[in-house]
Amino acid sequence: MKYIDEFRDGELAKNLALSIGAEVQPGRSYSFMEFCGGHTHAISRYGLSDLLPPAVRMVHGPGCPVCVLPIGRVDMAIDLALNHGVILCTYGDTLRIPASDGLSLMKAKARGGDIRMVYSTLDALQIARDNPQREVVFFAIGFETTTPPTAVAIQQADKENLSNFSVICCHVLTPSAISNILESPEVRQWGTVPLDGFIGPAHVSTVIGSRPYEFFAEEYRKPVVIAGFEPLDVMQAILMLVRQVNEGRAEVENEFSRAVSRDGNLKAQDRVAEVFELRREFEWRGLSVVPYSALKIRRQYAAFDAERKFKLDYRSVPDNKACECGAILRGVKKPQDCKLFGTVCTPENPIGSCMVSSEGACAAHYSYGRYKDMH
Amino acid sequence: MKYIDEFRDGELAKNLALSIGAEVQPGRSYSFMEFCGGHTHAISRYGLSDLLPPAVRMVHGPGCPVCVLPIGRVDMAIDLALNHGVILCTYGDTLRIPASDGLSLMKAKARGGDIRMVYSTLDALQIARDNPQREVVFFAIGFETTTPPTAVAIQQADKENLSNFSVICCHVLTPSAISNILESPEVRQWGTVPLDGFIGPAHVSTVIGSRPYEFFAEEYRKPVVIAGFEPLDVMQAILMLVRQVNEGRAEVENEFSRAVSRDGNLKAQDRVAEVFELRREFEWRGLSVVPYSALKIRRQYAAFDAERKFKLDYRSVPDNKACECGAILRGVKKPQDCKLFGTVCTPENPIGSCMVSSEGACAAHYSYGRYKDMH
Amino acid sequence: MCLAIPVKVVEVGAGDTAIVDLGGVKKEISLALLSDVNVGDYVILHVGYALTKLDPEEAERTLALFAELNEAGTVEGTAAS
Amino acid sequence: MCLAIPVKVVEVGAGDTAIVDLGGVKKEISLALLSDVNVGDYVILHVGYALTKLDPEEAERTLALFAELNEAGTVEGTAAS
Amino acid sequence: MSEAKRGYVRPLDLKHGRVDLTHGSGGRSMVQLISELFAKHLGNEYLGQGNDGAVLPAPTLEGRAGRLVMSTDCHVVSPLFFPGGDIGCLSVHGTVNDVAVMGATPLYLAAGFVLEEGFPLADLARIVESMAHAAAEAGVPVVTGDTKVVERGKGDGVFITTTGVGILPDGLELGGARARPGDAVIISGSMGDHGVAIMSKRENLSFDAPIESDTVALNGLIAAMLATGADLRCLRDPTRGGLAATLNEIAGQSGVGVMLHEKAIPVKPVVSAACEFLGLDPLYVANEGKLIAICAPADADRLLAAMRAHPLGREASRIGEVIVDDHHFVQLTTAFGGKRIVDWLAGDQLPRIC
Amino acid sequence: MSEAKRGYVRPLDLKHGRVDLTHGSGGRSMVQLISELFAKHLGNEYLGQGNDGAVLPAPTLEGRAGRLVMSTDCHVVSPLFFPGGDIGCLSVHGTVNDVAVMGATPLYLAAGFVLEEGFPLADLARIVESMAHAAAEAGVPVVTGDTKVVERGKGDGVFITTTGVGILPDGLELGGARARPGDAVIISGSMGDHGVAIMSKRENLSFDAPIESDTVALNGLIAAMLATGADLRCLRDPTRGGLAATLNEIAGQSGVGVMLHEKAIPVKPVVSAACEFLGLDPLYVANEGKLIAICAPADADRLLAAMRAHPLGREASRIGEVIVDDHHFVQLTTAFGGKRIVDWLAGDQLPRIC
Ligand code: SF4
Ligand code: SF4
Ligand SMILES: [Mg+2]
Ligand SMILES: [Mg+2]
Ligand SMILES: [Mg+2]
Ligand SMILES: [Mg+2]
Ligand SMILES: [Mg+2]
Ligand SMILES: [Mg+2]
Ligand SMILES: [Mg+2]
Ligand SMILES: [Mg+2]
Ligand SMILES: [Mg+2]
Ligand SMILES: [Mg+2]
Repeated sequence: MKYIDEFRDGELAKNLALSIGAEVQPGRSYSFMEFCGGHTHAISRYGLSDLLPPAVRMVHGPGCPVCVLPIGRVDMAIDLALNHGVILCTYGDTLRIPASDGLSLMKAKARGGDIRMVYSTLDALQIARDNPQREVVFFAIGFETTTPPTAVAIQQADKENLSNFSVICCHVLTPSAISNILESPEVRQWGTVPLDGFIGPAHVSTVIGSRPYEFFAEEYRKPVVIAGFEPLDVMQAILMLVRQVNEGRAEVENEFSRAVSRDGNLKAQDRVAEVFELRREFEWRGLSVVPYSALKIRRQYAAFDAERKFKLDYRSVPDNKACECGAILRGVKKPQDCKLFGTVCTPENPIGSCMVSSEGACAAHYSYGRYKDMH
Repeated sequence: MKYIDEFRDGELAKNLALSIGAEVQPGRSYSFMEFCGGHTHAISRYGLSDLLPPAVRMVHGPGCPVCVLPIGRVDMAIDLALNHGVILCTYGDTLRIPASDGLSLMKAKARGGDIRMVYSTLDALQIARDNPQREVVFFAIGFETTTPPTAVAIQQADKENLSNFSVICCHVLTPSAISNILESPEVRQWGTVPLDGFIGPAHVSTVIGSRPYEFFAEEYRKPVVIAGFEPLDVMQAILMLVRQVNEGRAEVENEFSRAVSRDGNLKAQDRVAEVFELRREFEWRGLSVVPYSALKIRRQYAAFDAERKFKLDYRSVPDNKACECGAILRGVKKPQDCKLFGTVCTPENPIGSCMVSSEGACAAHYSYGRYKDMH
Repeated sequence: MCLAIPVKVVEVGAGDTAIVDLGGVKKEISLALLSDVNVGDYVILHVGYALTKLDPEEAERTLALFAELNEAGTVEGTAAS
Repeated sequence: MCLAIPVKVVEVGAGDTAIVDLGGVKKEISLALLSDVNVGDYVILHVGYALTKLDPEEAERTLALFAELNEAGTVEGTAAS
Repeated sequence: MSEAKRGYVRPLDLKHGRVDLTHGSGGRSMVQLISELFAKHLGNEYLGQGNDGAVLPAPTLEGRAGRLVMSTDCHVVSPLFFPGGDIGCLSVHGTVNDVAVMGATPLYLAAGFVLEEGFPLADLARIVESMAHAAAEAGVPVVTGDTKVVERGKGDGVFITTTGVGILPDGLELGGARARPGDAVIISGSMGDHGVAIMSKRENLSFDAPIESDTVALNGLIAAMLATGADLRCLRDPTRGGLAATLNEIAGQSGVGVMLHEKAIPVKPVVSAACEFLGLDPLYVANEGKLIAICAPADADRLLAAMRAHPLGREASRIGEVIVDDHHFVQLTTAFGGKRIVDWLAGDQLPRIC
Repeated sequence: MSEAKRGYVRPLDLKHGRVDLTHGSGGRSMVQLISELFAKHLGNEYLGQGNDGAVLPAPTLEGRAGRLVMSTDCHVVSPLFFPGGDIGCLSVHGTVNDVAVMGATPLYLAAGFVLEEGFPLADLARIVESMAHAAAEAGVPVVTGDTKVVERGKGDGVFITTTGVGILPDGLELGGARARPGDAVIISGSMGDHGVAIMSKRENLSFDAPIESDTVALNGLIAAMLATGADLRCLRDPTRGGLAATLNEIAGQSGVGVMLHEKAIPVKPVVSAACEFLGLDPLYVANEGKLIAICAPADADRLLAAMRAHPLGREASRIGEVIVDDHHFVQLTTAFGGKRIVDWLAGDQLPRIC
């Protein structure tokens, strides 16, 4: 697979590992947050930590849309499916997120909810066309990467007058989450860790570009490297971060120059701007309520806003008290610090959302890295 | 079972058989038409012909609602189920009636029609209540016995404003059919047999009483005995008919005095009259078009008339040319006179309607009496 | 045609309904077509509706008819041949 | 997050659609978010939509970076311990 | 699964839980369902092997030579729970009986489950318990199994396919083709109980009948019958299509006719009554705990006596005889004194109004 | 049914006909379906017996003592027809393989069909023909069967449950609990072909991949492997849950760990690509014509050579070894150079976006 296999080359990995090892300064330690679950996944899936020197510590961030989706939002979707008789379309990732009353979308489906996995918003639109007598609701989750396809779908539904189609918008914003980690008042409650830099998600930046990170780099004096999701990309980003730290720089660098520009995809940004506007605040699982951290559907497209159409009220539901997802998402704790990890909380019976997506810090550690605690 | 078992007593049967044998006059033959399929069934089911003297010949009449239902009417029901998306409710008897294009309601169900067997019009009403968003059509067949329950259902739907309920009315009238056999112009086409008397259906008369038969008895000089459906009832009726013939009488006698009066059930008649009116003509399978031989729904209840509601046109469909149902229903031929009987036409693959209901002359002979032709 | 059976009314309910019994089998039916039905009555049941009451005396009378010996009562064999 | 892959455009269709290929697997995708896509281009595909084009020269450059030998290139064992 | 991994999993919620698609996915949820539900109730040394199939001792007949008998049945009964039983015990009885009527000793059962997404785990547990009880009572263990989950609307709660294996001693030949004119036709008890019990619980027929399904394993009764040494031609359980279908089948296979005597055929009054209500004939209604025996006439009385001495054959009755008939008809002399054909069922056995 | 009665019935309409409820009712329609479709294609001397089960010659091993092996699987695949196969041949292969991986020679199959009202008879005929072909190729006859029809909306076209019986010579002991540290882990070919072929035809995933299911009967390959005399510990076919689930199962049963080497695991490029599209891992994707062999290390090369000499094992590969591990983890050294756990699948294998 062109542009994939080359970036998974084990021989080059050895070379990069040597470079990193050579750059790391004796006695110094490096803590980098990979904001995005995709990087978490790559690190676990390819066993990257085995290749990194002990001085480099990778901290998993909150960049997994499934992990940060609060219970109350899943409850909304379940309510629509079970009590409003809608066809609820959703990406496969959300099906197992634990919600209230021991339910999940998968279990709500077993209880009779008409819940259908889709691969794309295009599929959800098609379901709406095919079922004119039914209400079809798309449960939209995701960061900036996944938002433009939702915008396209809403505009297309508008164009076609697909009045039975609507969207529960749960799209969230990467920069707000990073700010929150660095400065929100909750940091005091959860504590904080010294982070020496960030790996920024390449796919978010294909849309928003690298520019939005320039603020952090300057304001908080943290280096940021936007990196692809193949293992060599991640290693190269780490090498670039180590170099910035060593050199005292705090810049935005772009490892994924093959597809990320400073400005991103302006067409996609336009469509998002046409359909969505900032929410005043949004609850993130683990991060609590974060101001201006998510999008909502503009009044102009209100007819496609399931929250308005079905008069859904958001009800915040507290996480399980023992769950340390909040601290883990902020990088303050590790999965194995949670008392429930691997005993009560497992991928089959996730308690917190970090155990749901294979990109979640807890799930990734359970599925790919658990042996390290054991041996 | 009280009032059932006593009327199936084999010892009394022997006695009655002796009586009939004793009454039958040497050299004379007696042809009686049992109008009703119920009697046909009893004769076959209990092996009555083995108990009758050879001089008594029983001729099967057209009194089986399934057998006389023309293909075009079943086509209507199938059309509603397959092309109008209705829930079609029907008595179990109609499911296997052959219709156009090799279909039947059973096969239309296999092709996706939502066709549900009901035991009573009450069940059809309940299905309409339970599915307010669906059109529910009851496929109403039957003679005078079965008509009042349909009337009740329509009035009940009216009372409850069950606007998704309607009826395809195929209710037909016994006296018209008998008149037709005795005098219609088609008699010439089909030929006729000398009938010495009729056994009248008891259950029809629980509703309409015995009075409507007085006309025939007088007009055509044919004795009529209204009889129950247990085998002893049938034998007793035969005895009574033999006696009338012997004595040159042509009266209406009532063997089923335990439940039939001269006037019948006036309340039931009233409800029928409120809801239904005479059709100018109706096609009977085998009898062709018979004037004033069926009922239609009055204008007052037009909202519950599926023919009006769905703008259904009746399209007459000719029977298979080789099928002798017409002649058999008139008593001119016997099932075994039909070339298709037992070879191409069997209860699994009925060609004509007489092979569908186990009360049909062909089916009864196939299932219960076939061995007599073989041995 | 018109499968109908005599059943015994064992309970008269609200809204023109009754519970009937036949040989231990119970079923709810409609009395919409018949008035003055009482527990203990036998009615003729068709497609869930009572069509008429059954008159026990007439039933006895009919049964008695069946048992009437014909004149040739002692002659055998003519009937069942 | 945001599973996305580089795929090759093998056909540009009507209505903002294209057929893409990855290792012999073909799929129809939407080009609603991207202009000027031509057959032969590589695009980054996410949930059925092309998000951006991939620049082959930049990809080569990045790959070249990986291969750059560090100064301690001949020293073994520090990295993989 | 080893203890080390089992510790991670919370127990199945057998009270409120439902089958979902993960229970059929080949992952830990499936393993859990199998271990906490199926293995728990049905467990035995063979089922516990945990491999792709069960390794079983080769059947022996105390030195006599024998053959294998194998039979399979899919069980799709609705409702799943009915008076006198449920799909669980039914699926054991049905296959044990099919093996036993071949003259074989049923030894092992395999069970395959197709579960519908949404099916309550509590109901599933009841069904599996009932299977376990039936298997234990019949003395035939469930040695291997399989579970699949289908999406809601693509199944009907649960379907169970059971397959039985048994051993048949050489020299014992039973089969539908072996009936000869003159043979006695015997049934082990009343006809139609199962079918009527099921219909009494069908939503759309709502009637109330004090009748239970006769579902039961007949291998004990059959062993007692074989022990008489009577010259048996054929045993068969009259399930779908009832006595009528089964005898027509045998008549066709053997190229003979059958003459039955209605008076000799036991039918419970309540079954007769339910059939009157619905316009059905009890001879076509299914049984799940009865058998038909075709036997040399000289041995019929001895066989009948042995059957009546067994709790499951108390009402056994000689109901007719095999006759010569080129058309292979099953006929019946009615209680009323006439004769008629008891033909194959045409179409489905549906309640009628006329 | 005798000729006398058969004459009455018009042949099944295999072109336009559909399954309806009468085909499951125990009457003549059912008999017709069985004789004109099932018996016609699958027919053999055992299936033709027409009794409640099949009487089968007792398995022999040329004088050696042996044990029975029995295995059952329900097949509910969707779509029913997929590149490289269909539910018919799959249901034969699946059970033949489950018996064969026990080390047994598969001898007999039973097949139970649950048909949904409305299913086209033409499709059913294709499926049964395909079963017949698969059974003939594997040399394992379908000796007994059953058919039930469920109402539209209570099934999914057709489900097929097959049960296999085989004979296992005494002395040959294979099983998931017999892996020992040091043993070699071998697979017979590429992983994930079946699952990807199926997914490529799922409506909601519409992608187009030039890949066929690997569905095939492995008894021939296994016979060749056994003939080497290699010290085999365990054979298993990595079906649902793929290589990952199967090895986790074995690790748990044997109380060992497994270390795999990603580079040695053959995965077809198109399978890798499809998995990239869907966010899946090929190690969790189902196979229907591959096996895992755990073998004493000394014999691994010999075994591998024999496998590669067989048409179904040409791409056989030694992919890892059994290790000591109290946690019974399956681990993988990645092609990239790191190490990770290959855990049980959690939940269902669902396409992901993140
Ligand atoms: S292991 Fe589970 S409960 Fe603990 S932090 Fe992770 S998700 Fe929350
Ligand atoms: S046998 Fe069939 S075709 Fe012939 S008259 Fe009877 S119903 Fe008609
Ligand atoms: Mg297997
Ligand atoms: Mg069987
Ligand atoms: Mg059976
Ligand atoms: Mg299995
Ligand atoms: Mg269902
Ligand atoms: Mg049987
Ligand atoms: Mg199996
Ligand atoms: Mg298997
Ligand atoms: Mg069977
Ligand atoms: Mg379906």
